[in-house]
Amino acid sequence: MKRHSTSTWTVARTIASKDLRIEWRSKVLVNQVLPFAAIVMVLFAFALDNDGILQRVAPGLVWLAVLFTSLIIVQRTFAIESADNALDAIKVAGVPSAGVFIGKSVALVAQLLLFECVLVLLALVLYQVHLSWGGVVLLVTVSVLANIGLAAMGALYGGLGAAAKGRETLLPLLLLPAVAPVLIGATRATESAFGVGGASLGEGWPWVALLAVFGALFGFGGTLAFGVLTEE
Amino acid sequence: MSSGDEAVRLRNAVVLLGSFPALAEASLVVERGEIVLISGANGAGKTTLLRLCAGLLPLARGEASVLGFNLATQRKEAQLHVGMLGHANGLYLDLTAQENLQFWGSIVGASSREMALSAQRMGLHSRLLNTPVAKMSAGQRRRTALAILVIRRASLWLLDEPHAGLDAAGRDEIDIILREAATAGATIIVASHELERAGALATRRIEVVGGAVVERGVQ
Amino acid sequence: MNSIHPFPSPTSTPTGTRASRGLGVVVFLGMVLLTLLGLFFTDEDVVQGSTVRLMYIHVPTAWVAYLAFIVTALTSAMYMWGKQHSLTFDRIAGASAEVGVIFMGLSLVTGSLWGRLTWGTYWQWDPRLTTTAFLFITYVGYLAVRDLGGSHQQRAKRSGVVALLAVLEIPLVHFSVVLWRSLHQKASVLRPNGNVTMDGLMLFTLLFGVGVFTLLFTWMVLHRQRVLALADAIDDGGLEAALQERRNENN
Amino acid sequence: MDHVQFIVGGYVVTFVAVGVYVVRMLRQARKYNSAISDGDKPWR
Repeated sequence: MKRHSTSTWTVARTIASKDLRIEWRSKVLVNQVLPFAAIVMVLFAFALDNDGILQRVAPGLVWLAVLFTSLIIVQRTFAIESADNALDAIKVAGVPSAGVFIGKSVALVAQLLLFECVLVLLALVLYQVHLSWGGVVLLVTVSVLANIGLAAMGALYGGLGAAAKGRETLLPLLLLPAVAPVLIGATRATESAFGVGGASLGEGWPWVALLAVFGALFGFGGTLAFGVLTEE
Repeated sequence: MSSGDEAVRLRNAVVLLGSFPALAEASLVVERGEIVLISGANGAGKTTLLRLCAGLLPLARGEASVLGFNLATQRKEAQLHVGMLGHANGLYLDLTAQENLQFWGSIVGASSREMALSAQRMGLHSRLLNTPVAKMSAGQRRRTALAILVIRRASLWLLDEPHAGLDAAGRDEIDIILREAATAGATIIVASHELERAGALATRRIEVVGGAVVERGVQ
Repeated sequence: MNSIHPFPSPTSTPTGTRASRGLGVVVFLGMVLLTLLGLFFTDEDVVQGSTVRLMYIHVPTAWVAYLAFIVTALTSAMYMWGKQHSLTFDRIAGASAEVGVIFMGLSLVTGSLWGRLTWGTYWQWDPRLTTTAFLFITYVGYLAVRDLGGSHQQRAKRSGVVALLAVLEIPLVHFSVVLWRSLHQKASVLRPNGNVTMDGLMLFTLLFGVGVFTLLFTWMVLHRQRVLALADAIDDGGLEAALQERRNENN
Repeated sequence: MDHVQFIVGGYVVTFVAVGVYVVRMLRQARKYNSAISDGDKPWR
């Protein structure tokens, strides 16, 4: 008659696939957030107004746009939960909070990856940067690792904001300083991938290690901390 | 906790919403298998009482245990056996009823047969099942939420105004489901304004006044 | 000169004790002496000239700021892993972070005044400066989390977790900023730390400043923590009144 | 002394900021104090 606790992994998988299905269905990301990211890239071009500079700073602009977009995506991923108070329903079910955290983070990683692909393509077109095949390999590695860090921190502080109702404005204040290492590491590595200022591919890989450490540390830390930050 | 026979035991429970004591030293014992009707004015603390039993609100003072689990220390264990239907339905509006059911089926480990049965019971036929929740009426959403509640197979059911927004057929269906659950051994606590309908079900009535529990006798 | 009297008459403060009053007097006299030493009694530096006088307050404020965040981290850990989950530790953590934010702000201000005189600009993207700015924002965020509301225990748990996360964040921020600068900083700025030769009195003044500011920090946290305890007690006392009022709804 | 406004300014800013904080803190303490019995002040 009675149910048993579902495993953390089942919960994580269920939550992640549910989130992605909702995004696929609602098209909010594609119809609203993606155009936002694109216009940010275009506005950067107006603000800087010089082809030479744009080419030089393209990697930084791509990752700044990712960072701003991630704020919106994180807020959106918790808005889904609070629209009809599904967050409460999940809590009442006694679901392991580590599973919720991992599920939310995995879905965020996937969404961020989509945005990075589009933003890099835009940079190739709008800012006239070049990308070799070796650069693609580096860029994909960088993106995946950077996303793990971004998503973990985003899910953690986004969850805190959602639990403390009406205080969603806390997210940028907590998230942006914390993910500075991701911005620095990913930007420098992307400079190598784009070959900006004569940077070679080899210079990019040490930054990958920084991103990996960051992702591992906060992926793990977030799994432990999420329950405390979001419950009661 | 001493006795496993009690579904709910509150002793001088205080629950704060901000600095407001929504429950002010409420005491209540509910035996297993009872169907308890909670009445009371708006703001008396009915919803807070249910949310405390569901482990959604922390206890500021006093003692609270549910199904033998101390809510202060064994909240997650208690929650595995508690199902709640609150004012909100807890559904994902962009997903269909079927997808919502499947999500919960996967979370709680229900078989697809069980989900289909439950959907059928709540009158969710196949066309409705494939409608996004956002396009459903209030009553249809309520039925979907109830279907999910049924597959939770909880030992303690907490319902906050379950009849709200339902048509006559839906209301009858709720009554039948609650009776069945009680027969199967579940304990049910219902907060409702509709005293005659819910009262017919109940084995006992209590009233919440000013954040405290007042017994209104056995039916 | 700096004639702002930092401490109102200590005899009438409800959070004071005999010991804290004594400490307060020592701190006040120490501050006066530090000011005299820093502005008048010490000589100008051979390299830096008079700007070295800013160092006597800049270095101590920066030191106290970092000390404050170490205290916050330690007391947060003591709250989290202590058997009793004592709110005193949580309040010390909060008081220390608050005082730390003030001193970090001051060290950024005095540091940029010094930078204007030495580098010719208020701001350099120097790793230490950049990390300090990030630390400042991080703890402003921490204080915002303390303000979220809920029960005292909930506040303590949440902010404790955020403080411990910050302890993980800061070394990573610092490390990545150092790496960033070491690869990109082509022009070399004047790095006075390496070639300053301090005479005995100057060195004494600097160390004396660090000592006095550490005592000031202790005094401020001691009092602030007691004020927070009073505030918590008022909250709890308000509960009794609110419960009584709620009971009266019965009739 | 060169740059006297910068140097004295640095000292003044520091002492004023600390002073304002301390005065506000102690004023708050006095306000709260009347509402709390000495039993809730373990340092007494």
